[in-house]
Amino acid sequence: MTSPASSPEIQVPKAGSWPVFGWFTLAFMVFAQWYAITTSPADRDMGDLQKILYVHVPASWIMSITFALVFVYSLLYLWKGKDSYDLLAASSAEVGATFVGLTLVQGMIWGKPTWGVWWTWDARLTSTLVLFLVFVGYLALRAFIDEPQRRGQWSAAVGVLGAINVPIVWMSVRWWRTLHQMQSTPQTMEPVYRNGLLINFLAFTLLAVYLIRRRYEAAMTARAAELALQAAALGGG
Amino acid sequence: MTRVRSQGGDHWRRIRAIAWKDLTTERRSKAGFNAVVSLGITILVLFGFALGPDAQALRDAAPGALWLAVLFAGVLAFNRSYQVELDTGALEPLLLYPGARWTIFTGKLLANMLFVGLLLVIVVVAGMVLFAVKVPEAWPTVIAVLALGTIGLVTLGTFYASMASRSRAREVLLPLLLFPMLVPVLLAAMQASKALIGADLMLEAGAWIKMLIAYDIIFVLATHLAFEHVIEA
Amino acid sequence: MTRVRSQGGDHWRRIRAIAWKDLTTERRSKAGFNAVVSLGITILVLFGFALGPDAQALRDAAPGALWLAVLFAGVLAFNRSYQVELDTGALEPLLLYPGARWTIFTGKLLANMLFVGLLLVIVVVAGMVLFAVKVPEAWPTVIAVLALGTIGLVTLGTFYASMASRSRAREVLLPLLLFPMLVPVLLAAMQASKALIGADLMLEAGAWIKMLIAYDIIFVLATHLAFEHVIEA
Amino acid sequence: MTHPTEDVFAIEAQGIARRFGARWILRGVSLHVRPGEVIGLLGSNGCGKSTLLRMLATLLKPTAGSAAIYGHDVVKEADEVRRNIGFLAHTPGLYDDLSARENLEFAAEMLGGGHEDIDAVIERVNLSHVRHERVRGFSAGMQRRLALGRLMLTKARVLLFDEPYSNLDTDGIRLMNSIISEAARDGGAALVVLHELAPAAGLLDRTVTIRDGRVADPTAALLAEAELAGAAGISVVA
Amino acid sequence: MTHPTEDVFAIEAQGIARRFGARWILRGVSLHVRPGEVIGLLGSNGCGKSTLLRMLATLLKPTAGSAAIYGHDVVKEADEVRRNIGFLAHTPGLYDDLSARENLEFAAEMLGGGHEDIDAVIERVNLSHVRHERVRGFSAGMQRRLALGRLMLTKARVLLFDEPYSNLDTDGIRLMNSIISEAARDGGAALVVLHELAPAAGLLDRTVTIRDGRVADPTAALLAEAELAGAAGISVVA
Ligand code: HEM
Ligand SMILES: Nc1ncnc2c1ncn2[C@@H]1O[C@H](COP(=O)(O)OP(=O)(O)OP(=O)(O)O)[C@@H](O)[C@H]1O
Ligand SMILES: Nc1ncnc2c1ncn2[C@@H]1O[C@H](COP(=O)(O)OP(=O)(O)OP(=O)(O)O)[C@@H](O)[C@H]1O
Ligand SMILES: [Mg+2]
Ligand SMILES: [Mg+2]
Repeated sequence: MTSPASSPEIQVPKAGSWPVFGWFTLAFMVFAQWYAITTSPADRDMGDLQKILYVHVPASWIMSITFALVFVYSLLYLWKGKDSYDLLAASSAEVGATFVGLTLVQGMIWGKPTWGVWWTWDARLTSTLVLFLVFVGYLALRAFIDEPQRRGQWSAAVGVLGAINVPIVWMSVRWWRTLHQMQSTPQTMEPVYRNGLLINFLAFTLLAVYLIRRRYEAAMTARAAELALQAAALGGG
Repeated sequence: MTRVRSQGGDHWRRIRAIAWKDLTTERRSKAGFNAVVSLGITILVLFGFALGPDAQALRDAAPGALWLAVLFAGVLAFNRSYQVELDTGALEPLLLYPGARWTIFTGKLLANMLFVGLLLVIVVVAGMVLFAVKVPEAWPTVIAVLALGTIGLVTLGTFYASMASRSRAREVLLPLLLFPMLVPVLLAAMQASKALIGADLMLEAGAWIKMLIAYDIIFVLATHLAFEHVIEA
Repeated sequence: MTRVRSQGGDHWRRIRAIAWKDLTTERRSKAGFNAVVSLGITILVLFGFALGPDAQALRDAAPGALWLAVLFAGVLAFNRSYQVELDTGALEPLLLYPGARWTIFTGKLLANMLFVGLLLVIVVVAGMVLFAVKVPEAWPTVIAVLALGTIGLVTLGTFYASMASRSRAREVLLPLLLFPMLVPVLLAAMQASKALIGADLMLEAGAWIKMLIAYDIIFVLATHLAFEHVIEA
Repeated sequence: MTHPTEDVFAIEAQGIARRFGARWILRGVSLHVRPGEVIGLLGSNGCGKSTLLRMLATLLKPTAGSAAIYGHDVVKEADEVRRNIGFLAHTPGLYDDLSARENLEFAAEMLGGGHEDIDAVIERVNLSHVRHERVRGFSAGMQRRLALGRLMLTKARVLLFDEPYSNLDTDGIRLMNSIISEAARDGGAALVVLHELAPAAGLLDRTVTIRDGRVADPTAALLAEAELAGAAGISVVA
Repeated sequence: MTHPTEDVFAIEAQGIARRFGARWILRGVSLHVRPGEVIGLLGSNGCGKSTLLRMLATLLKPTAGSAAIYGHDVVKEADEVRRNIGFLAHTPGLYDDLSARENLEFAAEMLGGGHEDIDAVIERVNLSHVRHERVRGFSAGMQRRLALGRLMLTKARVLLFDEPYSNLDTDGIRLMNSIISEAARDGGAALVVLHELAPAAGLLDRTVTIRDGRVADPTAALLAEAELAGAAGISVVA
């Protein structure tokens, strides 16, 4: 039998010890949160509200990772054309969009009691929102295209261009803000908070890796099932 | 088929043919350009109503309103540029011509550049009248800013339209993909215009202009490289 | 063909069938609604950038920006509603069904009303967050104003789309026809919203609301009467 | 189906004419089709066959002349005409995002009829296996079959077909022919635009040829038919 | 036109397959067409004929299997394949707002050829009288003729036709047949999708029938042809 033109070989990824990894990640996250919350003193201005920091900042950190992943996998897909890269990029984007969404919501929940408004046109907030919208565009495109090959090619192009735009958005929004008056931004970190934050960075990174991996497994399994169908169709009567 | 071809000449021929065809069909569809221009001005007027009767507030918002009007009106042109291929199934024959595919993109880019450039000129003049903005002293720089902004807008718009127009939700998908990507270009163009109109520090405008140039170069290159993958799929 | 028909029942059946069909195709195109909502929010963000980072200026412009965002995003829905007939030449069979033509219009109107109504709710909530607008005390009246504005917008939009979508320049023509006609409804809705949000004199809002009601009644009736002529041509 | 009175023409066109811009496409076509008849409409590309059908179907207004379906004028009594005609155009005119069955359900609602016949119709046009699939992925012939199914729901008496055989396979052609002859048998009539007589062999009562915007005289029409048969290397079975 | 080496197939498909969503339309079609051959491609509605043509024309990528045009792989050497194939699809794919001549001029520019042949081609497809009119108002058959004219400009060797006779009148059918046989005579080849053999009588070297996503065995194909001829009430002239 000749090999398919688009995907020479599809390796059905095994769940392997990933579920164990998942449980470990969960346990580690609980520990990290507990550690961070108990070791940090109540903030001078914000009181215990400050504890949102430990979900908020790591969540925003995940955003950067996932955007980088979308960029890398999209390029790889355009170059090699392997389905797995497309699905990895898509999985990263989904996880990324979720975390950016979380960052936004947490930030707004945090902002209301701290700043008195849900939203302010601060540089960091605004650029986060714009990047979120770029992610939304990427996912909307995927939703609107049925043909897998076309979906892969197009979303890869959108993913690469979107990622190129990230630093430019960042810069432009900051200039836009700072050229006028500066809004009250969160004060810089004190060491007491730092350890709790670092350990949560690690926990969230593990979580992102886990989620992307499982999402990817699901997508690949679906793809592989289709290919099995192909084998049946070509081989049988 | 033994045919001696000069690669460069061939490319240029194709680019010209595409641009000519797009502009001709656009011109023939009578109301095309006039309608887009009228729409741009209509949007300006709507902004005028929305921002209330305060003259100073209007003047302050003018660069933003101008660019948004061009953006909203221009978006329509991009989809039209592929619509003409899709309405009658002409995209397939187009893809069947042998030769480099990026020339299709360049041709459409040129046509759209002319279209949106003209639109911009008219909307800007109308906007200056409506919002009582004076001709700034640094007007050559303002023109450069406008040109740079147009390049960024048209490049990304033409590129994304090549996908959006072939999807199920063309009208929605194009702005949805395009607008967030254009935030830097909009901000740069608006801020540069603002700085220049307000006879502000040239320094400030300078930084924005540099950014616009970088943005334009990056995206013109990236879209040309990516187009082949996109149009084929 | 001897068939005993209850006129009213038949009309309602047709209206329901059209509305169902429009909503179903819209829902099937998966992210259709989500995409339009995201676009509405994207437009709000663009307004945020255009009107500068100054919080007070933003708050003042909020009602205008909100209505414009709904308008720009909503316009896409209107054209889509006829696009579905035109893409596949389904309009001819539709016109060949015997019976009153205005039911086609009413059906599409209902579907669009639901679509734009939902869009409005979400965009308004997002806008209040982004532009730091507080929930006004007279919120029931604000909701009434929004509803009245939506009726006017959707009625005219659905009507004009029936012509625009069949012209070659559909994407451009619809807003071009629609926006100037909507100026009164937009002004009224914006002023009423502004007055109410600013906890302004109820009197002022009251006058605008009366005007909105008159506008809605006139246009719902007029479009229903005119539709038969428009769709036939 | 009720039987029509026999003294009225199913289709009657009197000097019907149509101009596009400055060009006259039809210059006065007169046509009389009796109930029970199946007429073939011939003519070279661009002679105005589709235009004639669209005028009879009330989709296009004549520039001059008049036409009536069972005595109802196509301009003045358009609604009554629409109750009586079924039109199968070049394009199928289906909703891509509805399934085959949903498309017919919609048609039934718009026609004010029930949903009982739908499954039978789908069975008849041989689309049962894809009844719940969206029309978007249907091939050209499958779409034409579904459009034919919609036509069957209308219970129209006068059927207008614009090149009905294109895209259809042998089985589809057979189906099309049986539907046309059933309609005629029940006191209806059919006007069928075609370029080749072969698929409609044995079906047509007579043919009408359009040439230079008018109905060509019968001898010319006969010659055209002979030429047609000769060109394709076939012999028409009478 | 240069003469190809005779030891390479004009069209060679090896177990080519295509899936849409989860449905397999073609399950492995193998096809060998020698230079000089004209092949008819038969099959019922929705069996995947258009899909096969689109894959050969590089417009659609095969899900599995491979195909080559004069030895050039349709996926890996797409550009070389495009130099060699001409494809006449269901839809004409013309620009409505350009005139007939302008449409061909555009095609000539895109092909890198001169404008000398254009008038001759327009003459040949019998559109001289409307050469400067916009395509928007053209009838279905006129548009198909113009698309055929564009195909003639390409000087392609392998021609793919998807139901070429639909919408064409007798004269058009004759023109189409002469173009197909000329192409084959000059060492090219043609693959013609059709539902009726009549218009192509005397033209085809052999037919291939697709059934259940595969090439049906020759006996089945013969039966299909007989059935086809029988159903339409015609006798095929050998
Ligand atoms: C919608 C609202 C918000 C969004 C979108 C948002 C977004 C972000 C992002 C993207 C980062 C990471 C930046 C980086 O890596 O340099 C961040 C960091 C941070 N955010 Fe927020 N944020 C929001 C609201 C808030 C609020 C209300 C507070 C506290 C009052 C806050 C406090 C912080 C702190 C302390 C950091 C980390 C410290 C730093 O890097 O300077 N954020 N936020
Ligand atoms: N883009 C698509 N998406 C999903 N399904 C498709 C698509 N294109 C074709 N199909 C399916 O593939 C099958 C074959 O379609 P194709 O157009 O090749 O048929 P065909 O043999 O040309 O039929 P016809 O004689 O009716 O033109 C059909 O069942 C159709 O539903
Ligand atoms: N909307 C229109 N605008 C301008 N001209 C038109 C329009 N519709 C049709 N025509 C012209 O009318 C003539 C007849 O067109 P029509 O479609 O009726 O031809 P036809 O007999 O059906 O041809 P075919 O066999 O090719 O389908 C053509 O010359 C065409 O150019
Ligand atoms: Mg016709
Ligand atoms: Mg086909």
